[in-house]
Amino acid sequence: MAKMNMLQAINNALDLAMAKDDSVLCFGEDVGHFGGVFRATSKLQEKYGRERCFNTPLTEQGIAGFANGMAAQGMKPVAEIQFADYIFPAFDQIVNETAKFRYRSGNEFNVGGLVFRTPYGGGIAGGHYHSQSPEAYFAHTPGLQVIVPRDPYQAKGLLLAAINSPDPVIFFEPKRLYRASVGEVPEAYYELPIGKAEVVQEGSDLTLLAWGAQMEIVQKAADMASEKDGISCEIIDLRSILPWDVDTVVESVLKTGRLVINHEAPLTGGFAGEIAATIQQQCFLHLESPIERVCGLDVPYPLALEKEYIADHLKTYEAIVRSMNF
Amino acid sequence: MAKMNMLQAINNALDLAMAKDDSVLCFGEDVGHFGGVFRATSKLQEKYGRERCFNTPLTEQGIAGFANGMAAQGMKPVAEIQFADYIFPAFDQIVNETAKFRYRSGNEFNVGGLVFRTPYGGGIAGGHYHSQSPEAYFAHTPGLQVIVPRDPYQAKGLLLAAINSPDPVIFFEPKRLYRASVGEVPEAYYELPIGKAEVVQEGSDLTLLAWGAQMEIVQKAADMASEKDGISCEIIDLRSILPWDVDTVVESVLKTGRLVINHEAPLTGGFAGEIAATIQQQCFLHLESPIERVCGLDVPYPLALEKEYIADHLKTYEAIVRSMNF
Amino acid sequence: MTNPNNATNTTVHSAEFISGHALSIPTLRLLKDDGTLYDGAQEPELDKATALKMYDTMVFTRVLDERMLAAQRQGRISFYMQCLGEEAAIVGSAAALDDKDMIMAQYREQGALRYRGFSLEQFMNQLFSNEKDLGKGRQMPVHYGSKDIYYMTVSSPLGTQIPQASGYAYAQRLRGLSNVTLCYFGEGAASEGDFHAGLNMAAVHKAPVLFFCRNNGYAISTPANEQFVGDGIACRGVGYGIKTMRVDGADILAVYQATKMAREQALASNEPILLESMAYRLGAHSSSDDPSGYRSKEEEDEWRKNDPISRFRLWLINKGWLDDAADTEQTSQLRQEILDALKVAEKVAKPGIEHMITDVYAEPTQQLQQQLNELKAHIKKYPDAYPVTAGRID
Amino acid sequence: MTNPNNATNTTVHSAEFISGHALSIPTLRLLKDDGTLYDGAQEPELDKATALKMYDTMVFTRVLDERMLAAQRQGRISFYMQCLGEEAAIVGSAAALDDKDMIMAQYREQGALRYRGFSLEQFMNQLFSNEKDLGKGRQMPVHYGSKDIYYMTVSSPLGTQIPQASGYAYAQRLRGLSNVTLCYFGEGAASEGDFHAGLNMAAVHKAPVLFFCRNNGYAISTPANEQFVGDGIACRGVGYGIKTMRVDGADILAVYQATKMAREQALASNEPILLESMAYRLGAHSSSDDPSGYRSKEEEDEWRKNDPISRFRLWLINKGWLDDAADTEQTSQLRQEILDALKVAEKVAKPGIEHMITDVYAEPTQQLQQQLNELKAHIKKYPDAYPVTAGRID
Ligand SMILES: Cc1ncc(C[n+]2csc(CCOP(=O)(O)OP(=O)(O)O)c2C)c(N)n1
Ligand SMILES: Cc1ncc(C[n+]2csc(CCOP(=O)(O)OP(=O)(O)O)c2C)c(N)n1
Ligand SMILES: [Mg+2]
Ligand SMILES: [Mg+2]
Repeated sequence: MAKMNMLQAINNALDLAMAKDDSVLCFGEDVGHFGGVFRATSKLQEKYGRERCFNTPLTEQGIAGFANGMAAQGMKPVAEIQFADYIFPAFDQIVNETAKFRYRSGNEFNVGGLVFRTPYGGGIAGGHYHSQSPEAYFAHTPGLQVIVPRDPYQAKGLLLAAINSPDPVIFFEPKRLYRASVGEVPEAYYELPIGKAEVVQEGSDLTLLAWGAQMEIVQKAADMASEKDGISCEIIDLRSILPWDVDTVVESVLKTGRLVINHEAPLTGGFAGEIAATIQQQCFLHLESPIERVCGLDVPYPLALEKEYIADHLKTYEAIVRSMNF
Repeated sequence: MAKMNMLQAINNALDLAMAKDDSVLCFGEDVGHFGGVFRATSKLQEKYGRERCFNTPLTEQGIAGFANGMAAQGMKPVAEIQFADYIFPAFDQIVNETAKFRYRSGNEFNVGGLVFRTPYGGGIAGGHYHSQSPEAYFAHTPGLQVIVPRDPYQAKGLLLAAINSPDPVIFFEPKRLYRASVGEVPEAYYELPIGKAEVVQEGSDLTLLAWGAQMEIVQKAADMASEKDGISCEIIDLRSILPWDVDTVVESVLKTGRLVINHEAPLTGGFAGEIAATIQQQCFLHLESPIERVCGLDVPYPLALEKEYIADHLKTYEAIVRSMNF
Repeated sequence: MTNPNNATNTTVHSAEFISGHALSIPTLRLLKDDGTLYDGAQEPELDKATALKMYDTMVFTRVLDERMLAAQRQGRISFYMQCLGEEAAIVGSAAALDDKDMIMAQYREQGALRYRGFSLEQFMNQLFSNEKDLGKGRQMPVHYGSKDIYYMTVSSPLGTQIPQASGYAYAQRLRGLSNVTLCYFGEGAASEGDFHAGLNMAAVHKAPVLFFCRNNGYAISTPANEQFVGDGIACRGVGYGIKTMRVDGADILAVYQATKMAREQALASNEPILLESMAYRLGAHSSSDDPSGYRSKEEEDEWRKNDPISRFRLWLINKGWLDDAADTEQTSQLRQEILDALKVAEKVAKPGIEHMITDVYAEPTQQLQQQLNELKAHIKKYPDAYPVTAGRID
Repeated sequence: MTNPNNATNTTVHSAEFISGHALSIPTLRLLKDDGTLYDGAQEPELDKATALKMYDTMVFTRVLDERMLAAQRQGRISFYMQCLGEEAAIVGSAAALDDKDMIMAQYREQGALRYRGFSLEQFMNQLFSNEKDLGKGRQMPVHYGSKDIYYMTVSSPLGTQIPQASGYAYAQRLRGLSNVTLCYFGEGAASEGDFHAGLNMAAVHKAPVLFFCRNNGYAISTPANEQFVGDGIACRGVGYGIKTMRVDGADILAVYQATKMAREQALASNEPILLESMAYRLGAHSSSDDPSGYRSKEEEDEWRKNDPISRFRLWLINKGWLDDAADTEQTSQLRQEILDALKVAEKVAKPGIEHMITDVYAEPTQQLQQQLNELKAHIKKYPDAYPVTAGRID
């Protein structure tokens, strides 16, 4: 075990994957010598050479297309999109190509092994072009796996699983936690399961669901509800947005009868909608109150009013209380 | 009044808009002399000249970028994306630019007047690149208006409203109905309201919600339920996906206590999730059964198995019965 | 002063524009219309067997196209796209490759598939989306692909294969393979952002890819002069620092020669090459299109004279490699074979319902499995509504 | 034979590549380092008032950059980007325009704003995202914009303004305006697909837009030679059939001259022009960047000698238009003004909570109004948690 922040855990995962398998490559804007604007690929070029870790020209659609071709050849490209806000020029390559590669060819070709890593989320005074949480756009796309880790341990294990997955993965990294989240991480290779949620705190009154950087926030809200009102929250980290672990959530809600979902992205069309729709259907007779969604407002991510915009612990706490008092 | 099919109604709307206002322009791939691959812009170049109706080079991101710039200058560009499946190269221009133009500039600049028209949906043996229904991708994007008409009358009135809207619009045209849907359409200029759903059939037992080409299908299912089981469905055409008319749906569900939503796009992350999440919250104590979603499967739109894939009237009928018998 | 801007470092002191047409690129042509070589033209090295295989492949393409367009008109298949007028461009370039060079096509390159050995049955199974289709009946007709013959499955979105080809070729180089990737695309598709991204990345990262632009004058109804203003597509090569050649796409010897040279150069120095084929899309864009609305019969007739097959045929006859009568006989035999194969393929069952969910992921997810189960139960309840699959559900 | 492929129609009979560097583009430079003109160089027409305004604007940019980078270091603003080394490129081009020509910038072009009359207060309000910011505090520092002075609000996603500029200019032409659009972007941004789309569309549709590429050697840490292989960005002009000029971006007279000519040409014949400015990004990419990790101090020092301001300053002094002492005095006064303005702006309140939802649409939707109401109620309940807005809710 070693103490690592999330960037170090990611860097460590990439390092292990590249050491283990020659076909793993890392590239993206400023990813090479510089190690990426957040330094997630630090020292990898030094260690594995310019052909396996390199800068690309400034073109996200090119990066994604290049990665698709490389993966189709059998390589395992780990492509970085500098900010999730800049993944949209690559949207066609990801949604029409990456996601459909295996299906459209009848399994003649596939791009398993391909991972897009990209920092997402707000809370860093980034305004609407350095703060977006676009996971829902990808979650509507069969063929992709979408993952969001919450801490260094999760980031390393899930990233290694992503690189080893036979299916392409979008790996969203909560940049607010890059340096802020520090924890014990095994130094050796390990994987955590894709498609499995994790119950991070058991509870009996209400299920509280989130992912990524919001896990901290819902934990804080749960603590507040516990201290102030004696409410016992069961907290679930969804971890995989696609495919998502319906069973774990259903099981919890069957027990608690209440569900509050929190995410950073705007409410309308966000992934909380999918979860709420599924859960109301599967747990209809067990729900004691409406499923609550605590999300970003339906506006582009603001700057000066960021604090007001965020789905913070107070808003979450209020939703918990509302749900309990329904 | 004149009998028109949907293409004629759209062509007529464009013609009226261009005649009325010099700043309205139509362009896109093959839109000029040829009149578009579906002939929606037929004769417009002849009538209004090559500068107001023209072919563009084959680049959706270029078309969208060009349209953004033009609209920012004060023009009203009506840009055609040849198939909705090919809108993704323009995703960045639409989601990061069009949608945020007014907000990010504090209203110094805006792209109101901009309309993206694009044929969407399946049922035409088009496989996964000529059949997609991508409305949910855009519905998660504050700043856009998203509209889907169900017949020629609606198409004309909503398209004219879109061109006249102070906000940018994505206008999805159900290509399966282009020639198949025929109806009486007023020859003069008229607009239908954006953001308002329409109750197309009153009923008391269950609310049935859809949009675009699926309206036919849910009508058929409702007829079947009425004939076979005496079930009275209230049918709503959502028409605007963003912003959507929560009040009309809530009002209906408060009355019927049951809701079945149908859309063509895959289930997971589709817009039915948003609707179900909102309605379970607002109508919690009035729901007599879980909200049902009848949607495409979570796979790329297939070809040989298209019939099996589609959210057809039989699947919808089954959901109605399931909901009633819950 | 160093020059970090990565550009020419000469200075002038009076302002002048570089013309937008400063570079004018000639077209390589070896064969005259009468099947003889131009003065000074050198014949590429080509043995008889290869030359005849090239010829047979062109003829196969031509006859298949005729037959299948007719089948589309009869409502037997839903859609079709011909190669008419561009057969030499496709077959000549495919023939210049190694069997393990990857081919990434747009959609109009059936000749390359055939040259690689895609069987008549394989063509038919794809066109009829039956259960024997390698693509499992999931894509529209002409979206062929086969791993065995290194032919990437065609995807409709235009231009997407261009940066993919760069990535594929980069991977080939890293693996130490002596293979290139050949990437076909139209002059229309070259307007997509992916073209720019793909060529630039290949140049910067030294990927041995041959970018083969089929400039055939039209993108559906849009003529080339509404697609771009520059000197064709070839002149863009210099914008990426990529070696470039323009070639008469109706002259199979020229295409073969240019592609051979390009392949050697690409492998020798790990670099991409841009080739532009100048030919004419003689047929409609697709079976859904009618060109009479956007171009004249005179224009078409003019170009019909420029037939790539007859030009090569004359060369083969001149060489004494082809017998006129035997060839005619062989072609009519081929027609019959195609008809027979068509009749077989159209009777083959459609893919089973389980293939609704296979290949979305390597293994179907639990949700997909559940969606399939529900679908099966539904079909069993309404078998008449789903005749293609109803009888075959366990 | 007609040529529908829209390209040169000459034929050759022997295969040869066009080199990827077949076109070599020189750089226009008029001013020597000592502020005198090169032999044969012609001075652009420039009156004293304009020349001094240009100079003042460069100095303003330089001093503002110094001061605001320091303010960022002190934690007073969150982010900043300097123009260091490229002041002549920006001010020289902006000065060559008409006041109503639209400017679409990348982010490093504060000189153009200033030249158009953006006030010190306006700069400060944006940098502090306060309630007087024209952008209502919604974007990060340096994302300026103002309708009044025809300066499109900056947007972070790179390259998106390029096809937008083409569309804007097309609209200008249709309206019969005698105005062009000037579009700035970096050599890094020129790798985006939007660059390709924007230039090609402008050429095809005859939009009077000046594409002004700032080739400053770096895109964050990525040097130009890992960004492209061709001869800079200028050589791409020929790929689109666009007239092109390359200019020394540290020579304000050359930039002014080139831009003036480009503007005239664009309006005279309704066509886009490509300009490439060769200069060096002397500072860090942004306040978040430290270039010492990716380039040497020697390289920087070498380029520091090539200072655009001092070159122009010497020319002005040679002309007798600038007084050394008065200028120094004026600059130190400017420093004080900036500091004063900064102190004012940082005390101005943030935008009110209602601006959370304004401008998403022309009118807030019912849903947004409801979200705002709930938010206000929430803030009232927890005023301590939202100090910026809590005290100001009705
Ligand atoms: C991204 C995208 N946009 C639009 C289309 C529709 N489309 C199919 S083929 C075609 C024209 C292609 O022309 P070109 O590249 O010149 O190839 P050609 O058909 O002439 O061989 C168009 C517009 C598409 N398939 N993909
Ligand atoms: C689409 C997109 N991708 C990535 C970024 C992140 N980014 C901001 S500036 C920059 C470098 C730009 O370099 P260049 O265009 O050369 O301009 P310069 O900074 O040198 O003026 C990058 C990669 C972005 N803003 N937008
Ligand atoms: Mg073409
Ligand atoms: Mg730069």
